[in-house]
Amino acid sequence: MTRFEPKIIAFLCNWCSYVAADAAGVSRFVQKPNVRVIRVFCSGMVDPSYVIKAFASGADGVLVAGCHPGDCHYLAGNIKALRRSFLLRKLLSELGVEEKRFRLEWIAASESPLYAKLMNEMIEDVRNLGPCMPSSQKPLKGVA
Amino acid sequence: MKKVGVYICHCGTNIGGTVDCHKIAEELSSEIGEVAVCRDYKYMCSEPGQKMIRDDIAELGLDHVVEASCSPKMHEPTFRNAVSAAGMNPYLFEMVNIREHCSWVSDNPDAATDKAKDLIRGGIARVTHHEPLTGSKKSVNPTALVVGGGIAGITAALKIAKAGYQVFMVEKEEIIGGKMAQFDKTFPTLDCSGCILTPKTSEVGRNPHIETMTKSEVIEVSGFVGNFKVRVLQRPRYVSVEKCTGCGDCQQVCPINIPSPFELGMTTRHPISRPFPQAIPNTYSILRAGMPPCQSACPAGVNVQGYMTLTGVGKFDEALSLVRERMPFASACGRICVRPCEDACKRGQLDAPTAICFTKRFLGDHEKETGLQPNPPMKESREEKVAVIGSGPSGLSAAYYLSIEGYQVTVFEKLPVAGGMLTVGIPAYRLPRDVIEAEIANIRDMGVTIRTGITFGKDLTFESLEDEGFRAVFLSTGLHVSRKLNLEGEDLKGVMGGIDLLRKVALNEQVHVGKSVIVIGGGNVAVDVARTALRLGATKVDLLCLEARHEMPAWERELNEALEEGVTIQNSLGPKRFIDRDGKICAVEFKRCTSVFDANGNFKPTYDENETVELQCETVFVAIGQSPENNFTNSLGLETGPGGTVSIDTETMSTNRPGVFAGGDCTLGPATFVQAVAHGRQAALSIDSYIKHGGLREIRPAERKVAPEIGEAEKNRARPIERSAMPVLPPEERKKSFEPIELGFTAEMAMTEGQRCLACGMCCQCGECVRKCGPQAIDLSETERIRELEVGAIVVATGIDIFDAGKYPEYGHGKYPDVITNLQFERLCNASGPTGGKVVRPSDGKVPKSVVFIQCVGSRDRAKGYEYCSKVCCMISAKQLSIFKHHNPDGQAYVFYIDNRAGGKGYEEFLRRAIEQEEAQYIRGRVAKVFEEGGRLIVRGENSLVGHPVEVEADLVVLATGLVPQKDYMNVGRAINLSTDRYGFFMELHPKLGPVETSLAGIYLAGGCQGPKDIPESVAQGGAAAAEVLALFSMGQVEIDPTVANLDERLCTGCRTCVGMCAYNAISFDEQRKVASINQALCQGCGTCAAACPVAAIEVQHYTPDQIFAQIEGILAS
Amino acid sequence: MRRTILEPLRWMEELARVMVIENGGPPKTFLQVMTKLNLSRMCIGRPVEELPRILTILSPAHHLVSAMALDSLFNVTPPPLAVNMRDALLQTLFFVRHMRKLYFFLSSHSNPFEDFSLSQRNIDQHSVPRDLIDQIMRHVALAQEATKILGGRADHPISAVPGGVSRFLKQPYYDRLSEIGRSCLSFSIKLARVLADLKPEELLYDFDIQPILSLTIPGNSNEVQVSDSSGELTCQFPADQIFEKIGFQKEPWTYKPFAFLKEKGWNSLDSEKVTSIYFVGPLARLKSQKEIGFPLSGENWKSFEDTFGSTPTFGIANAYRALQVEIFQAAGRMVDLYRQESLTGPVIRNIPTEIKGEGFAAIESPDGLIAHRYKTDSRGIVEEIEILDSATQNNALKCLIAKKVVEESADWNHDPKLTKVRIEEALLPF
Amino acid sequence: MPKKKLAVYTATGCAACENTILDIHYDLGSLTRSADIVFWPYVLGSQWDGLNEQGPVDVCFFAGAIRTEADRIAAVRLRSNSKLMVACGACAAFGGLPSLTDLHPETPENRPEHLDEGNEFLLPKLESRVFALEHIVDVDYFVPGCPPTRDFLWAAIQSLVYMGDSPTRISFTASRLPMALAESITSGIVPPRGSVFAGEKAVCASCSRIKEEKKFRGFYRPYEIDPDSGRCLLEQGILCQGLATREGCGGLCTAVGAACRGCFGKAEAVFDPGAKMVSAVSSTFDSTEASEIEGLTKTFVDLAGTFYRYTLATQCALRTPNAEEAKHAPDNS
Repeated sequence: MTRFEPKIIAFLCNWCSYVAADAAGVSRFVQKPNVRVIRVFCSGMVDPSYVIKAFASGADGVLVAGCHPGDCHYLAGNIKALRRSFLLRKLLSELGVEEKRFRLEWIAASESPLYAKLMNEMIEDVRNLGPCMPSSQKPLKGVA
Repeated sequence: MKKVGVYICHCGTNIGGTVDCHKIAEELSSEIGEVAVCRDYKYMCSEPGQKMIRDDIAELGLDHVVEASCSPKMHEPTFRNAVSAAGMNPYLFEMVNIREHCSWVSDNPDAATDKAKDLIRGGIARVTHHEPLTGSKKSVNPTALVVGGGIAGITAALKIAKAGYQVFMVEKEEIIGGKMAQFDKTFPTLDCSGCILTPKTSEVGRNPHIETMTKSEVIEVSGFVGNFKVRVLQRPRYVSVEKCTGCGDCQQVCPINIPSPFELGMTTRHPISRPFPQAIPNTYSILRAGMPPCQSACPAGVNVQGYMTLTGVGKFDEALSLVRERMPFASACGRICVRPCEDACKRGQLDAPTAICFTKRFLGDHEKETGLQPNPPMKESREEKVAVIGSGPSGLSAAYYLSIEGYQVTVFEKLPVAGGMLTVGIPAYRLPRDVIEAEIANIRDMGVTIRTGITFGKDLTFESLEDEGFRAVFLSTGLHVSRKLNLEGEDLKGVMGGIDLLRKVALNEQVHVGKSVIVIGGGNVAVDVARTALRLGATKVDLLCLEARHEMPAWERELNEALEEGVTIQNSLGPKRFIDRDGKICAVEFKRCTSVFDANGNFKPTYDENETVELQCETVFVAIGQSPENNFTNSLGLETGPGGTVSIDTETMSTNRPGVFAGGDCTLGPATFVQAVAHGRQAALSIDSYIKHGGLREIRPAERKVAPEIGEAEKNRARPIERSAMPVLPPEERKKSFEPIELGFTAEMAMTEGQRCLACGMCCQCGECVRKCGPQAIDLSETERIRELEVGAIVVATGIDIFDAGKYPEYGHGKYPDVITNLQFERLCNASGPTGGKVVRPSDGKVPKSVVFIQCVGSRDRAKGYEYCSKVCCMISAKQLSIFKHHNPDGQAYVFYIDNRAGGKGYEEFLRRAIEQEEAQYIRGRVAKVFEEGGRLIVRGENSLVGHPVEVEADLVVLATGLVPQKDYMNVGRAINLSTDRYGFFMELHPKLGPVETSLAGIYLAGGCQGPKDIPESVAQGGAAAAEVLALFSMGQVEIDPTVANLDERLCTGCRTCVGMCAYNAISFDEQRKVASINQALCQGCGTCAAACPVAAIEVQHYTPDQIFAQIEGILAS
Repeated sequence: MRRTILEPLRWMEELARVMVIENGGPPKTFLQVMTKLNLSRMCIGRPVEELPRILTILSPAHHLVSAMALDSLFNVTPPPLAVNMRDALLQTLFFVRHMRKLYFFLSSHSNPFEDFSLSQRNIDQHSVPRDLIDQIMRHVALAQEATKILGGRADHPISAVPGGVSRFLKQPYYDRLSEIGRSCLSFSIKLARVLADLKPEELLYDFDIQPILSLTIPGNSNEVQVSDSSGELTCQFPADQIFEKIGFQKEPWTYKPFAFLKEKGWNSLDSEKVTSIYFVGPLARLKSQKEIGFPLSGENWKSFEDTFGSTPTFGIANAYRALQVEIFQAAGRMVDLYRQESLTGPVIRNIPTEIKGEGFAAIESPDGLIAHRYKTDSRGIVEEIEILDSATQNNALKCLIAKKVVEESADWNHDPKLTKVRIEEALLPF
Repeated sequence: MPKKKLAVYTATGCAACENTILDIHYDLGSLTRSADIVFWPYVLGSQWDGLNEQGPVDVCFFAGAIRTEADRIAAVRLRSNSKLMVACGACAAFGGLPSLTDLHPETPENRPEHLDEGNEFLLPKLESRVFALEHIVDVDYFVPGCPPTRDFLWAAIQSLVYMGDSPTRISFTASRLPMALAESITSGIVPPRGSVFAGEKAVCASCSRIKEEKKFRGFYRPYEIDPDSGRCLLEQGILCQGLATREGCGGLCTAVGAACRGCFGKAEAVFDPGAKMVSAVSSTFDSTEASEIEGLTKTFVDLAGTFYRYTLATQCALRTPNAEEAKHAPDNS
């Protein structure tokens, strides 16, 4: 039996996290090949619809990464992402997407080791959860 | 179907070594219908690679291009240009990163190939949704704003102005020049800082293209590159730059001395002064911190600091005339005022407030002695007549100021004497009759007619006054009816209103007061009544009130005096009934009052009816408050408020009847004397304005108030003088008669009180300089104003601050006068500095033999939160020890350092010279402590090269304080929308490739606000910023990036969710059409609004949901 | 074995059909309800305050009973204005509901949609005045307008909230309401006169049915009364015990359970004498009522008595007559409640301060007694929900009626359509 | 012009949609001046075999969700007999309230136990989940709402049945309708397939409450406060879905002081109403502290049941059935 290989979509902020991901590449920090990066201008640009779309299209995990609070290239876009993350996570969990499948992280341009580490960590977390199939008729958690 | 060209780069083996590019290319061209051509190539970014794309676009007619190679951060512009060259819109291109995110981080070629294929599939899916985009163009306003007038700002401003463009320079301080103006010499050439700076500053002053705004701050920037709108707050200089000749006469007469900020507190200056003779603008200006708390606490707004200061230097007449500007009754006020000024006095936070009130009384007494009446100058006489009804404090004040304005004023008084409550409400032992009479005589002398014994409403009406030609009426009839308890027996013989007793006594009417007296009430009137009763022969006076002792409204001072005189006070009792014997009062029964106020603080007494007390008495005075004469106010036809008071507009004192103004107690209910005076003066101004301009309200911006808490600077200014005590009559003496109790200050006492003033407002606006100034250049009534500028580019050069050495208490700065900072040392060396250029010890003026320099104070210290190197301190210390050695060839310099950083042209050589030629001892190691022993300073540290502790005796210790962001960097950052690093230095666009640009187009940085810098670097950055500005101006137009938010008005519902999202104020709400509106020129494309929009009416072009969704689907399609 | 299916049935709000199985012997008749909403799964996990807006899909009256259950769950008493507004809405719902049934009934013999010829439907042709149907139609529309004013929406009202109602009425609405009220009242008087002439018993196929219990909450009491067919009270219990007293029998041929009185035990519907089943609704109320509050319906009551005896016997025509009586009562109450004084007050709602965790309410809705009971967690999230609707309670009766019609139409399989019409007409007033 | 033939049917749901059609009929005096209702079981008791005799139906208004096999058969049958199929009401258009059952924590039972023995009674089986009409058959038009407002239902009738030959016009409707639909009503052009008979903006556009910039410090359950009458409910802390819900009702619920629950479905350009509501509401939290934001988040209950109250079956991207699921009728074993 082949091991379950989760697919993770990572929305990375153009100014910090994407740079960190590039730098992780330059530094050859080996990562498991499960993450697919989508570049966005700002973590505040990531509409919760994108996250839901990713899960609905078969992603097993979604990561949104942006600049550390206070360092946002657009002053406070990341704070908006932070505000959304809690309510979004709540909605996702009500719809059967476990909390660990959606993460919001702050990764500065200089934190490429952290980027590689977080990616590998999240891949393992999601692998342990198994495939994400919210639209199938499996039992849901309590909704409240 | 769309035709997509896909190009996969091997990047040599960088990609090709891990990812099977060829296989992907083959698979994709067969799997995806839209893929018209899919090629892989060794180096796509090379010219043959780019040509391949260009040829395919031309030959195959591709609609879109996907390039899979390195990070778009690297080569996106390259490929965009390539497709552009072939005539394709560059936004129809998409770049997929399969190197940094894929080949370089994968160790499994199969997995990497799969991942790369997914990513490319995502790119293909996305690109088919791409639209061609072009940016819009906006013209640039070729006017620049330079914020900060230091050397960086000066350089930028001069360069831009030289190119012929208008420049506004905004400087927070009174002069331009910044920190460089404070330096003595510059390293490594040792040329005089002033000598190279002042030509530059005067060039700024002369240049017709530069407009300098000193004492100004940018408070808001809106708009976008090429089209900014800037609001600048200009604080008053008080001295006209145009008129001032710089003669310096003004500072001769200024009574105030404060530590000079420019000299870092090493000498003092007058508030009116200039930092140094060559300063630009080369005129004087006044340092004023704002309205001091004493003045802002005074309802009448008397310039307390002004007359205290003048009294302190013995200018009593000038002081008195300053009082009279807002308070006609100096003498009376000095006796009976409630003194809110003293409560607010900051000296009270140190020891005791200055005795403001007694000082004022002294001024009044002084006037009486000398016979001079320093009233404000009378204006030209006018014909208009004004009537004042009631001769109380507010009525007389109104008459006083109206008379000064030149009006013909008649005061009508119902009682046989003038003065209102001053005369008939306040016992003579507090306010002697002759004092009031003198003040009233003064008013009479000014031409005011006072007619007593005339009752308004009976002898006079509004109509009759109008008929007599009075243009305006000021109504200030006060409250003269004693409030009643409404209990049975209140009309018995022997029961009397408290205020009635006071009036009768004042008018010398016959009053019978028994031996035992009960006074009901807990206010000041009750206390006055009790004490008057004592003086009229009562032997036992009981004062009973509802309130507990601490709740009593009477002043503590008065209560204590009453107690001293023998009045007994019984609290928490309310009258239940009056008991009579033969129709005459004999006793009062009281019940226990359990609480006076309800939970909301409203007067709502509750009683315990069971607990009663009966008190025998012969006479009872009810002093529970006053009210206006009911029928009177009702009959006037004026609007009235609670308690029958006349309703007025509190700013203009006008009533609902045109031309009729009212003030004082009849509008306020029982209030204070000083409030009444304030009302009177305000009414006079309003009546003046009413007669001259038909009653338009004048808008006067209130002066900024000084912070109410005492600060370090103020504490340092305090002279160690105790508050003088007021000499008083002993209790047993005073209860016998109505002789005044307080005896008054002597001139010495008043002067010392004046000197106790902390000068919180800095300039006290006493007006001495105004009188002295020949060209009439000084205007103390100047106020802050806001100017709006329209500029195309902004250079932010707000500079740098010096680390506060007080954060290292172990070094003793502030504790030992001979521990100074290196900037203070600069002033010591400077010929125009406090010592005239002699390097001497601040403590005793002796020439120091041994000077110790301590490096890295506030730099490279993680523990204090300043991890960075301030870059200049090593060189400064080397320079300063060289100067020191030049002045004192026998002296010895020591330097405790961590590393010597001398990276700069000629720097290392200079440092070497300091060590070798000047024989400075460089000791590597941190200093642990500086302390005093036997009159000398000891610097204890460690020589880390030898590993031993070391102690050095020093005559002078110089701390090489680091450079830190300006204290107000947050305000500046917020006003201009700049982001900062964790210290507070403004962030540049790119630390290497964009050192003077910011993330906001059209806003540039120069100098220390971006990070610690020395002069050459600041100048270079100023020039660089100027070059950026000039490049922008010469373009004439700016292209707005097309990747901005776009609103579909058809879908927008006007819910306003997006409006608050935008950090750039690019979204506004169109009230007419009830939809949002996006200014694309301001939009930075962050997409927060698009994500938040609940109906998805906003899209960021090139990052639309369609495109992202397609990419997600493409990536996850396998 | 022969199965005959009569479907779909007219006027049934749930999809239903009649299946007759003949397997030798007398035909067996089943009234099948063919779907289920599964309300409890819809509601569990919802915030409890949302239930009035969800459960209104059962019928508008369930919105009101749900809001009342919330009043009890949140332990809050609505202000008089709110009580009156809810009552006004309820009375209007009575009017609309009953009128619509009369409209269906009367127009089933002509054409409800003017131009569509019914000639192809083989039923008795009776003459019902055309303008009468038009007027019923117009008054239903008027009353619907009133429900929209009072309830916020016409069919799924939203205005009742825990502790009161959600808004004050605006001034113009008061005038409009009293206009509507007066119009409805005068029409209901006219309708009574016309119907008396028409004699419903002559328009339809009427029959008696075996004695059956009826369940009501009379007046403003909080007691459930069970009366026998002669109107005698057989037992009585507090309303909030209703879920303990009533059981639900599920049968494999229908999705709808049968309500019965637990203490008497479930008898099969086949058995000759069914003792534990009961019915609710206008006729049940009329039977348990000794007096009619409103004089005009009292007059009507008199003619009712004259025709059918003091305690109305169970019959289809009587059920229609009961609708008519209640239309009167409702119209009278509407006029009463639509006055501005009744619908104004200082507050519209009292804000709850606690969550008791359990809420119950029962009211007489147009179709009969309905009751709700909820249990929630401490945050007011629904954990358990019990609903007694009139369709479940009348389910057994309806089955018996269907059975009776089939049995009595000896020739039913010659003309199953006629049988179907008879069944439809007989089920409509319940 | 020959009279159009009309069919009306309700699967699993309630009678409110049909009552709305009846209400239009009452309001107008008669519904059928230029059309014959040839099939309407609820009012006419129409027989299924009668449907075939009638020949093809021009427009079928189908209400109710697909919950049982019988519903599915009815949908398929009506589709094949009708030229135009209109999903009428939230149940048919989006699954409606019945689809909420699919949000329940329990595993859904396919058949209640007590029914197992009842095979001889041909009781239709329950589907594996609740479907909207479009999952089962092609749908030409949608009239959303629970129940649809009579204005928009009437607009659909005018547009599809009367084809510009309407006996009366409700001007309100025409003004709120998107241009394409308004034109089709007045000129008799068939509106584009897939059109939704409702507005194109969100409820906020027609809600009369005053809206200001949003900043949330706290949220209330609707029973916890008595909101000010003129101000936006959401701004007063009551979760209202009018933000992301298609307009057309005219702000019916918000006018009464009740928050919108989205019975008209998502606004046109929205991908998933829950995601958009989450985004719009949380973006305006007045806090930058993670712990505070988390605290605010805790004041929300039952997001899924609120945001997808009427639309779980079609608009919740994570819960919509795939084509496979919808294709298969329930197991007959």
